[in-house]
Amino acid sequence: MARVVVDVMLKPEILDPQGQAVAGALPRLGVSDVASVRIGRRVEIDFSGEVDLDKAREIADKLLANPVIEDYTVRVEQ
Amino acid sequence: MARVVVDVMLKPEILDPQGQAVAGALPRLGVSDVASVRIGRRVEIDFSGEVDLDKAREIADKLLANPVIEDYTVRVEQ
Amino acid sequence: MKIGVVTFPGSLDDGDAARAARYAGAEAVRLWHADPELHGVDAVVLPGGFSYGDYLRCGAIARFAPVMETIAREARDGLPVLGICNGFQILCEAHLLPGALTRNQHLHFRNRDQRVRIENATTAWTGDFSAGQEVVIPVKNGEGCFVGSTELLDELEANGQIVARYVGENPNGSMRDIAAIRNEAGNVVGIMPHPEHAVDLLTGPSVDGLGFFTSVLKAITPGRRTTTEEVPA
Amino acid sequence: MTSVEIDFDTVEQARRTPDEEQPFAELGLQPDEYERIRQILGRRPTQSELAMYSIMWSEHCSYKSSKIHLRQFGEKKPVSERVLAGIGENAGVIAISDDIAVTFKVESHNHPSYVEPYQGAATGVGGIVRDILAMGARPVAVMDPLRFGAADHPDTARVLPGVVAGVGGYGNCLGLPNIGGEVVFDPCYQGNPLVNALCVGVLPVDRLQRKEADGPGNIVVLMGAKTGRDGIGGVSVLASATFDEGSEQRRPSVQVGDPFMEKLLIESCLELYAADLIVGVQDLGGAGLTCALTETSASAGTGMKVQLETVPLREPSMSPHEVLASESQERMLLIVEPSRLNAVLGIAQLWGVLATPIGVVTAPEPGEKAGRLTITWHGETVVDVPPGSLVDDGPVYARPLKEPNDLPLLQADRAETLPKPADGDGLRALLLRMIASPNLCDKSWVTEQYDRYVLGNTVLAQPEDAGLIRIDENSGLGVAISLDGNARYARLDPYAGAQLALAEAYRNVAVTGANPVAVTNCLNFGSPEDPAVMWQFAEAVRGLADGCLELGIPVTGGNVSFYNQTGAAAIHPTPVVGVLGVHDDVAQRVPMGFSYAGDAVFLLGSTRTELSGSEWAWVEHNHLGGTPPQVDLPGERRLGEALGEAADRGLVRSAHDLSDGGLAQALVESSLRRGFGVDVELPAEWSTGTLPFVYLFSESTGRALVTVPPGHEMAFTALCEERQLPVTKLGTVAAEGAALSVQGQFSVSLDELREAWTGTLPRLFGSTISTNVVQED
Ligand SMILES: Nc1ncnc2c1ncn2[C@@H]1O[C@H](COP(=O)(O)OP(=O)(O)O)[C@@H](O)[C@H]1O
Ligand SMILES: [Mg+2]
Repeated sequence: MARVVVDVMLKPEILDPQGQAVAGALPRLGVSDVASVRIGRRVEIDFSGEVDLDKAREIADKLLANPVIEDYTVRVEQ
Repeated sequence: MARVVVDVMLKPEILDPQGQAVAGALPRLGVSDVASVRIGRRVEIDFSGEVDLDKAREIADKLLANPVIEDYTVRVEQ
Repeated sequence: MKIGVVTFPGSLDDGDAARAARYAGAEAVRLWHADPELHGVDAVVLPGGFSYGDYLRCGAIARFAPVMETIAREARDGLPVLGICNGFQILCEAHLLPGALTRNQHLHFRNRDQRVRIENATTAWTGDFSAGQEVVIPVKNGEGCFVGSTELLDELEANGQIVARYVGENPNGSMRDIAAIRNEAGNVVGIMPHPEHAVDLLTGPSVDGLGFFTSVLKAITPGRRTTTEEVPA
Repeated sequence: MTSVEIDFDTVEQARRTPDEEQPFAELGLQPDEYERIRQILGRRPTQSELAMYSIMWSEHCSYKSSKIHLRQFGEKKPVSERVLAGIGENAGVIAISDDIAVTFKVESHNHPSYVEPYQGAATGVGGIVRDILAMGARPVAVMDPLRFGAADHPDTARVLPGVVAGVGGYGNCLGLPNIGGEVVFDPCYQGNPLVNALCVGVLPVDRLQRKEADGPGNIVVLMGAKTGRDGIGGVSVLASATFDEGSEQRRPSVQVGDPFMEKLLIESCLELYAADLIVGVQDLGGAGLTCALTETSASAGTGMKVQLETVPLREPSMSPHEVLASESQERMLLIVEPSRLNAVLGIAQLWGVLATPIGVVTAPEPGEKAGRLTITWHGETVVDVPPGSLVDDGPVYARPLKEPNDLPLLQADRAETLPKPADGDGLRALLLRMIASPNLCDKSWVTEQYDRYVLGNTVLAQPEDAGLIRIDENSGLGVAISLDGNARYARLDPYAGAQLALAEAYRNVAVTGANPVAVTNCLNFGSPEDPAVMWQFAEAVRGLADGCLELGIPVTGGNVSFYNQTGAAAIHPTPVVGVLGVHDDVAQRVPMGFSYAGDAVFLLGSTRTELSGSEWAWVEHNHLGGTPPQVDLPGERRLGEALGEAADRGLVRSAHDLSDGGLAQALVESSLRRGFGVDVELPAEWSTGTLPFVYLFSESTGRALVTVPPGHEMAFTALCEERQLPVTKLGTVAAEGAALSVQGQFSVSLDELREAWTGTLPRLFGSTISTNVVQED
């Protein structure tokens, strides 16, 4: 079994209301030195046989991320 | 500026309907050798000064993850 | 009798909860998330909505509001607390109720009139029902799927902590069809469907929701919660 | 500051370098338009000014192609004392009692919703809500007329679920009940879905807000979200790449919405209004700050001095023209007296919303009629313009009009000649196919994703004919709204098509017992540069204006969306019309469903053989041709008045309007609503050959299906006859769980009907994940 991890994050120029909300809540936990929080998705894909990185890239591009607003990275997990 | 990444995933025993839905859509992309897909959150925390890993762990534990259903890992990004 | 209704930034059904409390004969008192004071209320409702946008996890941020600290303390002392939908999520996040509420299995927000069976009529909020009674109350949520370990679920069953279950189609995939649970003492109840939207036939599918609010009025001892400086003359 | 350090264009630089080439064409400006700008300014525009003119003079903001036609809404306006604000304001405002007013408007967000269905639809809702908020009103409900390509096309499986989730995601999170809308499928929308959104709000009459930036010395405050690079180029073809060839990063024209921020913005604005703390307010939507700054100052005849670098930015590297063009969501512009500034900032802070003074209102120079808008960026002047020149002096076109070449042939190809079923078995099978077809089937899969209960004032919502909300808990005063449009009718005859949309919305409001009083509209068309499209547009506007005059209800606002086409193929002309009615006591509302066995069932209005453009012709024969059903506005008026009086007198138990799918569809919907069967006998003159089919499926207008409790039949028929309203007794409501039976023809159990009616959308869209990229077939 082999795992591919796809990280999908909003492009840097796109508003991230989730991250903003978390950043806004930090002072109440006594945290004041955080400059920014961004929240995205982490997707773990377990292949039953060999890892197929090209396939994983296609899945990321077509299904997991919307390239209009999101960037993604695909990597094999060790 | 220094970045800490917190990955939050549902515990293995908790059902992940989103991951299942993605897995269910894969055959339409011609992918048949994926055993499972799990979807979680990736949180990027940028500290304005030094990275404070303990603080990050506390944020993860109290706010970013719900320990009843989720596991998390915290690491400094290179 | 005063029922407090908390407004967090992003609370939406707070006005409806206050209206339901009034219909039941109580005085509704609006509580503000940033104010730790409970202003002498006899019971508290955490209303539905999307507190703080529900962006991270539903209820995760609201749990840290100043008012929640007071509510958590008083709840341990017996203050009746009802969390509806988002309020239920907040109660779980604050560990005042066990388990967690997760994304609906079908991944959609769902709003429909739902048949629900009251399983436990001994809580502060369900005394006016009888166990086994079926009622119709709207559900409307995107993350209403209750989950917990098998041990937890067994324990909830054994202790009579399952307060209500969905009848017919389960609207969100909730384990063991759980629609509402209570804490061990029975003063804190979390419910996914919205009783405050079933208090008037003009605007709701039934008046079955009113029972939650009338129940609590019978369960509370007037004045018990007033702090010294607020004792009425 | 020495000029060496400046990497942005300034007025001074523009004076020094009059011949610098500017990318006006890339920004969508014509050479003569660019020349006009140079004339107005007496020099070349700066980069920021050019950006501002190009946006404000774009079709979307200037209405340059539609203006000369839209004037008819004013010229042919029926007299109404209710209208407190009309066309030209952010939204029309209608008094519904001595002290309460409502405001409503519908807008489009079509193109963004094709690119990113979720966010496109979500920000569409957010935008219209801010328009309503800007009038001083608390938003209280939303509606969403939607059009998609063929239901079984793979790209519809990408677009529809995203759009629906986006409408719900934003509206639900704002706490606004969704009380109605439309879901229509047609291949003409394949590459160009229509996402229209309506919002309705309520305000005390004396709290109506103005957008005028009055009072020199007053402070200009920007409130809400930080400004980012999102949406630049959303309105015009402005893309930062054309300014900055070096770092050619394509900026997205889709914005991401933050409904939580909008909710906070709503609450803080309402507190500001209640405390009477502001002089003026304007929402930021298309064209962002550019539009808000110029419209508020131009409408007051004042000027402004704005320090643009004080605008809180999400991305510090933004240049001034980007700040001015950004369409970041969830922002409002306030005009505040200096003595009130602290109070205003305090309220914003209470709700955790940013509020920043960015400038000051200025008086016109002595001898000048209007002030100037000057904008500086770190001390350098980057904009110095007469604001009126952006708002009012944009180009106006009388574009060529030409009836589409294919129209005569299309109209000659009538559906009335198509083969029709002539026996009961055939009718029964047809009925089951029709109610399962995508346009006629149950829409719960969509509408269950919307919160209808929040705020506790929803008296009627989908699938009822109109949404009805209670406005005043004490008196029971409420408003009903319906939005309708039939693009096939409009394709066959745009003048009649617009009137038919109006008639249907009017009827839908009337059947609930409400009194229709005002109209809004969203005109979705292809390219105005195509004379055939422009003709369709002109005809539709003329039809709507004439229709409103005849019905006595004014158009109070609306929106035009052009360029809805894929390549050379335009969508069918799609005028979507919204009618708002007043209900004096919502407790007297009339729902659509049968609810008592034994009630008499009546059909009001006349049935003719009208099948062209019908749902039957489309579903069974894939046919579109002929001329649409006859428009009878006086008949609609009589029907509305009769229903209103019958409701007041408590003579009717239910009423349901007839439209797509005709009588057959109405019978099924009224039966399934509460699970009561119905026994129908067709009138003798309609009982032979293919006539039963025609009676059941014709789409003649001006009709409604009504049930009357025993004992009221005489009073009811007398009331109709007094008004010369044709009334036909069809039969009686049968028992709960019984069947729908048409005597001598067929009978179908409610279970079988329900299965056919409810199965379609879950089957098509039940699987929840689809790809993100556009799917061709
Ligand atoms: N089809 C129409 N019918 C009537 N009024 C319209 C129509 N289209 C636009 N308007 C009016 O023109 C004005 C400007 O429209 P728009 O630019 O959409 O407003 P906003 O800037 O508030 O979004 C508004 O008052 C609007 O009501
Ligand atoms: Mg506006």
